[in-house]
Amino acid sequence: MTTQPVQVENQTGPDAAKTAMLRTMIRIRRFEEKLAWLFKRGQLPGFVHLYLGEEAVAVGVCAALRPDDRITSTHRGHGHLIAKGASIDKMMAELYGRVDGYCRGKGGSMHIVSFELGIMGTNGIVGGGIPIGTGSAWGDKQLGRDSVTVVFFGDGASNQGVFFESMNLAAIWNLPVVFVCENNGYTEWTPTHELTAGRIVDRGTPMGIPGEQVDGNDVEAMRDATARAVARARAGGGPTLIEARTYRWHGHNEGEEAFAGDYRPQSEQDEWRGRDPIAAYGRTLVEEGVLSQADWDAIDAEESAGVEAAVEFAAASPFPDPEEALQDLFAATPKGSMR
Amino acid sequence: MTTQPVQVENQTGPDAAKTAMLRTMIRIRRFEEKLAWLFKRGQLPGFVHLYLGEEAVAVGVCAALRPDDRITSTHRGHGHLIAKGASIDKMMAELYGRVDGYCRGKGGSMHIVSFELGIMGTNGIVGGGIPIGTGSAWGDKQLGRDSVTVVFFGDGASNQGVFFESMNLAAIWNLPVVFVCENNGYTEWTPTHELTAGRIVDRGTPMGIPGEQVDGNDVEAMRDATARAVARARAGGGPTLIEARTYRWHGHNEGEEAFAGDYRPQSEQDEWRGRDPIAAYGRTLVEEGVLSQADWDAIDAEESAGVEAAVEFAAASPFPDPEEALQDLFAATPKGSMR
Amino acid sequence: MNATIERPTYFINAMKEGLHAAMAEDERVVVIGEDVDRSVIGATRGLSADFGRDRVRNTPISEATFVGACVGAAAVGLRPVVDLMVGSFFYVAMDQLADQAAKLRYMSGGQVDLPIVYFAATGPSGSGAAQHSENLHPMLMNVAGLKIVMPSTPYDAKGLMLSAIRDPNPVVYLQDFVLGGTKGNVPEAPYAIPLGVGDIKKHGTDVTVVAIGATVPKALKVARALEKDGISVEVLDPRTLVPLDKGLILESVGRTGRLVVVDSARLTCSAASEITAMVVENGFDTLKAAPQRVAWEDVPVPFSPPLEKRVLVQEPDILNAILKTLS
Amino acid sequence: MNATIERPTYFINAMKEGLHAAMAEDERVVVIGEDVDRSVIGATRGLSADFGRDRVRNTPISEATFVGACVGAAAVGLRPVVDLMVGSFFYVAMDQLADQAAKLRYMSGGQVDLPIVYFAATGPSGSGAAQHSENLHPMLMNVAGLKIVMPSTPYDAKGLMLSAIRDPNPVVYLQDFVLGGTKGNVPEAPYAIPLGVGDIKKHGTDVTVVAIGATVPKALKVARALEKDGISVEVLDPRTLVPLDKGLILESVGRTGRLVVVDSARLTCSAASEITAMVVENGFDTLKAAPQRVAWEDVPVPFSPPLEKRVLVQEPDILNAILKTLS
Ligand SMILES: Cc1ncc(C[n+]2csc(CCOP(=O)(O)OP(=O)(O)O)c2C)c(N)n1
Ligand SMILES: Cc1ncc(C[n+]2csc(CCOP(=O)(O)OP(=O)(O)O)c2C)c(N)n1
Ligand SMILES: [Mg+2]
Ligand SMILES: [Mg+2]
Repeated sequence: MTTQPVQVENQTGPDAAKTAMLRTMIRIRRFEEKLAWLFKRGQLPGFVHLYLGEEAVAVGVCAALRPDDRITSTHRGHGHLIAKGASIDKMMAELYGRVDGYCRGKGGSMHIVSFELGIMGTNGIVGGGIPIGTGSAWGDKQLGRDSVTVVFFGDGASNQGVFFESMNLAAIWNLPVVFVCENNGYTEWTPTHELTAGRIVDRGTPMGIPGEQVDGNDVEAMRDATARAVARARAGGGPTLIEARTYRWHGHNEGEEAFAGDYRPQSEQDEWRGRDPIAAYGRTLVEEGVLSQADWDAIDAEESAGVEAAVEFAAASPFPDPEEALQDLFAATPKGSMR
Repeated sequence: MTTQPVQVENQTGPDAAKTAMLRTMIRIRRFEEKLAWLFKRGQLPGFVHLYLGEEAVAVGVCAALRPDDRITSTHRGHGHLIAKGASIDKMMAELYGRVDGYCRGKGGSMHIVSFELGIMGTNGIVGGGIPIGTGSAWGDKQLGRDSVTVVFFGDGASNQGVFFESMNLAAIWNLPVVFVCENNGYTEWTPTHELTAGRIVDRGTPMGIPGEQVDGNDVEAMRDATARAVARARAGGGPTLIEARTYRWHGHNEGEEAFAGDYRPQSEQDEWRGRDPIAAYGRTLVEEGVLSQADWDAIDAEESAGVEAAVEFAAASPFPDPEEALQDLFAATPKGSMR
Repeated sequence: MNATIERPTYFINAMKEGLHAAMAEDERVVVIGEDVDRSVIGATRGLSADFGRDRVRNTPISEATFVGACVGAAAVGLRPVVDLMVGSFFYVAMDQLADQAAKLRYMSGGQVDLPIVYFAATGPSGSGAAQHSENLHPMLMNVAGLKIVMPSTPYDAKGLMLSAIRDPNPVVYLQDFVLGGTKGNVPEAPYAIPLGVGDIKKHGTDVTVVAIGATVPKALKVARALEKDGISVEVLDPRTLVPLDKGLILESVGRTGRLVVVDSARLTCSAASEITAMVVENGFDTLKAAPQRVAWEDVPVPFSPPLEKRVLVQEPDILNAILKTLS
Repeated sequence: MNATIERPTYFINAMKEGLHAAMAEDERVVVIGEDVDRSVIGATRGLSADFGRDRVRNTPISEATFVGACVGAAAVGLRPVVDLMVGSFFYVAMDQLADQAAKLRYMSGGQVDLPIVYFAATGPSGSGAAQHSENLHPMLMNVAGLKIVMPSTPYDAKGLMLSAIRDPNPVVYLQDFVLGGTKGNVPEAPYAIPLGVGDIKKHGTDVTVVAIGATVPKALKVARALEKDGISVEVLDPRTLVPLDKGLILESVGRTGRLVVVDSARLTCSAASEITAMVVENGFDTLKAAPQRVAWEDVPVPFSPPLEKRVLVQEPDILNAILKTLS
């Protein structure tokens, strides 16, 4: 079973929310570390792109969202999903290709979807989710709801045409969408600045879309910037672009050592590891008296246990019946008219 | 036969160049008027998009180019081609679908190509030529030439993703390309501002691409802005974006009256017709003493005659043999190695 | 299946009637596309007067994005109908169409319905030249996850439009360009023609001609001419290519023993190839002669009228193919 | 046609050797693509060390633009080779590939050569899931104007790469993902295998199996197993799908009288459908039994291993199809 956030004793309101953010970051961290471990042992089919080091982005962003808000995600999407409330049991089962996974094993890491949680899908195509999230924002607005969609994408994706097209559409239709670019400094194995002209945060400026560069390793800064953008969007103020500066600790994909070689200076890696968003936030919360070191340790232990439980859950789940492969292509019958 | 620019008596240097620009604008004007006439009479197969009223853009831009510079063009491309030196005989023959056309009748209005003149093609896909022109700039640079490519496109095309992608590629590879957006205020029948967020000229700014807004009805302003951009590109300074503000006198396509209705205020149309780039420039040249009214009239008469001759040339040219339809798909044999 | 009512209606207006009915019965149906308010081809012309600018929205020229935006919008409950204007423009949006819209439901394990209709005028229009004459149904048939509708009569155009919009899946609705201005009887009241059900447009006993889109009227003309020579041609219009009414086709060929497939697309990997292969695989023993495909030459569509004519399907091509199966 | 030399070489390295030879013989050959310097799949790995960063260029993730840029670059004399990395990513660039690169020469009346090679690792790779497992050769075969190469052995991979780069036309070179790590003998010196010439990988007399890409080794395995049962299977690898060696296929079926076509693509409108239709149209009288197609189920490729297995072509599927033609 997934560990549900257990409240630190006597916490309420803002303190509980802070603890919850720390807990979610830890959950992502332990989940991803486990995936790395499993991948090395050949337990995970397909590709895996890990989010380690970038946890504060997803958690900060999703802390500013309501359950009925939505996200679209990327190939590096596990963190986004966990932050948006996904069950790590069902995620792990999906990554194992089992029938209890979110997509009954059809999707895998790059196509995890949970519509009921507002998770419109990770995506195997770089930039592929940007129009889709722009569209869910449009759909919600058109249907009279006040939900907001956050579109996550990387610095590499910021060079795909659909990013600009979607910003333009969001601007002219005044859509409730927040574009969150996770700039981790690399597009696969190439430094971003070799491929990407200028500052990404400025790319919406000509279209009148406000941009904000945020320290992506500072979970509260991410939450606050997102909260501003979401409030604006919900109030009918249109789209915002947030550029979160962060860094991935692991390779582009697990197993890249086979060919990628040294493409990031050790000093750079060390520097960013020194800026661990979880360690920093934990320390802050202890200093602020929000929780004790013992609380922090307990949370970590709980989350570690939760990840082990998720592995057990996944391993115990059967593979889908092969004939399921032929299902789900089309929804069966037209539902007829609304009235 | 195409009328070759006949020199006004005693003209040299700059004056001759000015007269040549006036002449080329007039040639485009008379050519396009003839097309409108022919289209109404059912003489032209397919679609026709006319350039009437926008002549100063193409002529100003191409006046700043060398013969070995290149252009990519659009669905509204006749003006660009004539300005780049295309024979109106061969153009008219192509529009008639005849064997003496530039593409032996295979291309038509939206696919006229003359590689030897550096005309990389008009294009039926809005935005389609933008990557191609970015690529010819790259090819020339890579092959050690100092040719520059001008990419023509409309305000509507500025919402296609390839525009942004191409600007980014041109910026990071520092390519000798000049992006010339012809903003005529309309994307088909919709005012540009309803579809296009912000100012187009600013769209390259975040990528470090300088932008300049120019009066597209002022041929010398267009020539000068282009000359600056071309000089910069040729010297290795990279891409520039020029936004030419202009207006099309005719419909989006000939025959639109059938469905388009009134979509442009009469006052707006009158205003822009009052700003006729040819009349204005002719007056200026007469005032400057570059030519006399009689010279101007003579040029106009020559060009009108040239267009009539082009129609005769086209009408006299035979249709291609139907079996030619099966040729030209692939070049025959590999040319083997370079050495 | 054909209307007996006397109400001659243009194909393009029949489409519009289907669209109008769908918008009237379900307010979640919205129409977007470039200049859909004025509508160069015509299927959406005037809809904004009845349903407002909020439900009939002009888009920027950003096909990839507005095709993809409909995936997100449909997932949250909207029922977008998208006018792509010209079939060739699907290329610009191919990832969002083939890799996102077509796959999201399947990849998600069936979590969501994606009721979207993508329509366009497709195929040659008379010197539209290479980039405005494409018919993409063969490639889209290979995608899986897109239903594909390609009607040949105004009657079918209306009924299939309503079904396409009511369908909970992404449907590509292809209006063969040259059919837009053809006329046929169309009942005024809304009616739905189910997707996946073909229609025999003319019964016959000697040879089955499966014809698609604009080739149907051509095939019918040839069939009627051959009647005088005592040759009885059955003309079968699948109407939807996905799902394909394989049963009807096999049943017909089972009766006639001869097959000609006429497609308005380049030959290689065409729907003609698919239907031919499907029939020989499943009905080989019923075939009395080699089946024949009639389709475009394998080149882009050229501009000049005599060249275009050489490349596209002409009535004599259909005639010769029929005669070949009978010789 | 096969090498007799003993020099076991990985498929992916054979591709690289072809690429290396082409770059060495013609300095206008340049390689671009995302991370081509490090090369996740491997065909371009290390080339920058020999030819410099100017001729081996990493691109931004802007497939439409860099695919299209090669059209302009080739038109002015460059010979670009483009690594699209994964076949599915062609969707993103489909307009520039199918509507520009494929058509420009034809539309211009043959004014220009466009020597471009677009290559990618394609097809399933083992739980790559829906958006990383596509094989686009069926749709690209329908386009006209693109040559399509899909080798099955390291020997062919090298020789066809050199020919593809020397060819004055846009060539799509598809490396079936799962073949990358297979080994075979490859001569060290450069050699070219002409486009449009198929290869009989195993001679046989009872049935012709036309197999494509990664299905060739599968078909060979089945063929060898059947040998023991006294069934003589001919395995024919077209190697290039455009141009297709129709003569060789028809000649083989003419001898065996039986046809199975195995394709690593969804069945509908696949190359298997095309080849089947082509054979029945031209060689109907030589057929002793219904031809059989073996291809993927018509769904996106699912992630979970047992689901993926269910959808893709397995050896028993090939075996059963062969037996069906013999029963
Ligand atoms: C259209 C497309 N092109 C290329 C790829 C291969 N690819 C996967 S992730 C990636 C890099 C993405 O970089 P970025 O957007 O910065 O995200 P990050 O991996 O750094 O989180 C690439 C090139 C892809 N999946 N889709
Ligand atoms: C990809 C694509 N989408 C749509 C069209 C249809 N179309 C042709 S011209 C045009 C408007 C172009 O507007 P703009 O770029 O401003 O050029 P203008 O016609 O004003 O010169 C449109 C939508 C097309 N040809 N290609
Ligand atoms: Mg990155
Ligand atoms: Mg315009």
